[in-house]
Amino acid sequence: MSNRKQQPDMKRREFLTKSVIAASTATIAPGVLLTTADANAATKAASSNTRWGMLIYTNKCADGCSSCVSACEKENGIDLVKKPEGHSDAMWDEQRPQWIRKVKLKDTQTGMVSNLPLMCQHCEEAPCVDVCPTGASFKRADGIVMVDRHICIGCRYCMMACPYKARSFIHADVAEQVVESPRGKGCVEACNLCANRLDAGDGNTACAEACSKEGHNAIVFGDLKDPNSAVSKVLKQSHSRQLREDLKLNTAVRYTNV
Amino acid sequence: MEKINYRELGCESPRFWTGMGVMAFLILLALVSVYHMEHNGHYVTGMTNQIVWGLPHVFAIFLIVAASGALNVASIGSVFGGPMYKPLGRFSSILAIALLAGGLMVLVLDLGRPDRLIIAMTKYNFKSIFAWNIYLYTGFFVIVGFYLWAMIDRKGKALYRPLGITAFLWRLALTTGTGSIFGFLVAREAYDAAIMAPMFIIMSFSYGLAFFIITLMAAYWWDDRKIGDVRIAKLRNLLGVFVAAVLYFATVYHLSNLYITQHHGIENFILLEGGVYTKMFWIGQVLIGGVIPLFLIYSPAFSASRFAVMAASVLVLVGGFFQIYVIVIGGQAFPMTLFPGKEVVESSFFDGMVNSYVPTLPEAMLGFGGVVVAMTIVAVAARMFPMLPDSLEDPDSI
Amino acid sequence: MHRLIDLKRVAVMMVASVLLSFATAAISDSTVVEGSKAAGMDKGGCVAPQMDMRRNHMEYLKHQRDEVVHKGDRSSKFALAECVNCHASKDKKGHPVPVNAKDQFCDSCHDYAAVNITCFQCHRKVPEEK
Amino acid sequence: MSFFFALLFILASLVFVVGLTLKIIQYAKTPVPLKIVTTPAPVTKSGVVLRMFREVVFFESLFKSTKWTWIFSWVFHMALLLVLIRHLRYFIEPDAVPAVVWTLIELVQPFGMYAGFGMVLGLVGLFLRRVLVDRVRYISAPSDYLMLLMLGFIGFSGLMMTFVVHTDIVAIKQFFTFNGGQLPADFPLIIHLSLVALLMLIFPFSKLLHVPGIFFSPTRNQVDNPREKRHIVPWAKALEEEQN
Repeated sequence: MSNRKQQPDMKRREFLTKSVIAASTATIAPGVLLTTADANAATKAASSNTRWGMLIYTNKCADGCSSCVSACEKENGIDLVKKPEGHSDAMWDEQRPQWIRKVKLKDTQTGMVSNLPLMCQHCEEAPCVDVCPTGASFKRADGIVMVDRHICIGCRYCMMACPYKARSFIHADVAEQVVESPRGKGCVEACNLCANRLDAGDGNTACAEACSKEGHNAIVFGDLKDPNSAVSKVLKQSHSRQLREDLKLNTAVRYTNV
Repeated sequence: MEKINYRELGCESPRFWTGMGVMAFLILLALVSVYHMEHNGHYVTGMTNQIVWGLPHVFAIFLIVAASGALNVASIGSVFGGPMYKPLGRFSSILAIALLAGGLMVLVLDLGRPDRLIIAMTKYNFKSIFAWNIYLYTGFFVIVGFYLWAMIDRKGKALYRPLGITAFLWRLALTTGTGSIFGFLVAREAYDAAIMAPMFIIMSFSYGLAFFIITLMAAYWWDDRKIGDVRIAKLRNLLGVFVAAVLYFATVYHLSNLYITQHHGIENFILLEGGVYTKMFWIGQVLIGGVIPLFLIYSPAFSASRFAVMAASVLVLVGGFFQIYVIVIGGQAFPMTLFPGKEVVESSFFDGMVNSYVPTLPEAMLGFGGVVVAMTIVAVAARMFPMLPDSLEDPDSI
Repeated sequence: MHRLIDLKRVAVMMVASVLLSFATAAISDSTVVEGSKAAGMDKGGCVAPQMDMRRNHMEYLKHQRDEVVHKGDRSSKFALAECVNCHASKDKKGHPVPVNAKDQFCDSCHDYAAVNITCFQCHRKVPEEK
Repeated sequence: MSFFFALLFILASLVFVVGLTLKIIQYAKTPVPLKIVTTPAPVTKSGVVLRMFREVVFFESLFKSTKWTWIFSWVFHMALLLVLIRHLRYFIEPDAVPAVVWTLIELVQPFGMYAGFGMVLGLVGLFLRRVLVDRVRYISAPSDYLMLLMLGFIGFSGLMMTFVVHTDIVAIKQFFTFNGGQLPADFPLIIHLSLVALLMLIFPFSKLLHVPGIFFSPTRNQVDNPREKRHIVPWAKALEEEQN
């Protein structure tokens, strides 16, 4: 006999009382009970007193280095996404998800070459959030723009709207995932500034961490609203700018020397 | 004016059932494609992270735009008091409903998670023009449904005009909404233009009327009924005006883009160096969809030819399809300018590159399935309900 | 008339089987999977009473998911990953078995009650090795 | 409680099956001495099958008479059908049927869930019709209201369990498949099951007999060929031969 045909060994009386309790608790809105659940947990909810952001020193970003990209892929399980069998490499290259990418630029006038990592810019006025029909694309209180993939219907309107091409659609089944970064066919996703790490109180993203480990220190991450954070201090001193400033999106990711 | 008798299309004709069989088969193919796409994921399509909207969207937008335009004939009959158009109102309404249903089917079945459609009905973000469109589309079905009822049922006579006006206004709102889907995409140079919305309205007039002429003539051929020359001439002239207007709007759109230095890149791409998109624009949209139909419509050589009207209508649709293809796909193929004054030397995400898009068979079959669904609805409705007048011979006194 | 006799027979069988099942009810065990962490725990080991979990686990998970995704509040004890950690069993070679595999913890009831679970299209189905 | 419900459902099923069978036998034996088909009617047997199909699936004649009643009752019946199919999961073991069947039952679940709303909506419409339309109120008997109310509460309590106060459906399935389940003591479930049992008990004596009855209605199940083929019932034929 398989498991499902077996019976709970609860005694009749216990059963009745518990079911009455269960029914009443279930009716009195599960929320009341749940929020008091685990008081000693280390984590807090995202707050609007914080705005996560980063400054990228384009001149420090090394040519040929891609440790931020591989760190991101490892952290968020993107390296677990495999090409479907028999699919062409060229096509898959255009279809596989990428949260962060290295871009190498050359000034058409002066010929100056620069490198920079490009990812979701976490706009204050995010076009992807505006256009999403279901509200799956949203901005957290702490400024992180992300996708609630439980209610994403896969319409890709946000990808049409994003000025930075920062979003990826999952084009095929994903066999394996990491716990902190669930992922499945048919939804859109993008960089979430390692929200899981921030919620756990880590305070840094995988890409920034990898960059400093490499010794480049091109990415400074932190709370833009905290005047004493490292990122706020360097932003106050260096001349930085937003990509596509003309759109007035007030991005949380800033660059120097672009 | 003599009394008009409406009658269902003759149904015993083997032509009808053969036609239905063929259409059912095509719909089946579309459903198989959907299953294929959903089961494997969108990697089996030509759509990528660069070209995120593909052929299904071209078909869907084409049908949705045409849907609101198909209602035009009914509107002329009831809102603007055109007696020659009034008998065509019922057919015009059912065609509008059918085209919208076909287009929405394609749109919905292309979603990454069509199983979550219920979420699209229960969770709304009212800042999104898409969310508004959901209301505009469902509202269109309801209003045109009532409008149709008011035309058929004697009890609805009092409501006929108010409903006609409501439907007309709603129709305008709907096309504006569809056009705005693109108008709001500030990031992409091809779309960021206020003229998008009115251009979509005039496009809808043209495609909708072309669909109307084709289905009307096909239905009357099917059932051996007669259409008078004057009516054909009226529809032909109307189509001519719309086709010319679409050309005019396309010219204004490109001229105004050329005025803005920032947009020179995209204009250069579409008009001169975009390869397949440039060809589609000049040959597909302008020549096939504009110049040739205008010639067929206005040349005295074809003034008595019904075939020329039919051919012009078909060409308008083909050209319109290309036009939407150029807008939707061409607009995405052109790279977004992220770093003005700089050239992208290297990127793993195809920044600064013209993106290629090769549609695959399943997407094409899904898109075409939408057209077939629309035609099937029209055929079934015209057979089951009194949609078309017995005869459309010209009235004695005009 | 033999149709009525048939009916009578069916009725007798029905009554008999109901009575029989009452007798067997008392000797059965709970639904945890052998070889999982949960199997080694006592009754109060779960995050909520079994009675409650059987009825409301989906509501708890849904509530928790919204708290986490939209508010970044990860303090709730009803986390899917914890269900997986506790309820995934191991096969003979010691490899963890996905909780949604045939006859495993999630599948056994969901398949039995014809309820599709979509959680594991996106979420990890075996405990993460540290 | 489980024991009480077990007995109740055995009794109710017996009454339902036996009662319905007897009724169908009675309907089948009821003499139809004349051709009383409502015209226009099909003149071939396959035409009659098609007509009955349209009648049963689309409620054609109701559609032709009153649109409002048609809308509500059609919505109600179709939703009820989906809901009933959804309930198959409580009575069928997944291993007992081919995998395809089980997959289909799985697929229908979400549709059945939302169909519950359609069902209740249709019933509310039909109830309002009885209350608000003077002519209909005049001819309504208490039993007409009773049926609507009972079905309405069955639907409502079902929706409550689906969306608000969940119950232990695995235990319920074990109960109904004789695997020794104890019925959970949840209030909506008790209401739901009691009313269903009551409905099954009175089904063979109520207006709900229109379910089998529609197939026996001579105005619709006859072929319109009185000239081509003389309609004569056996006893009338015997009588006739006697006279000759």
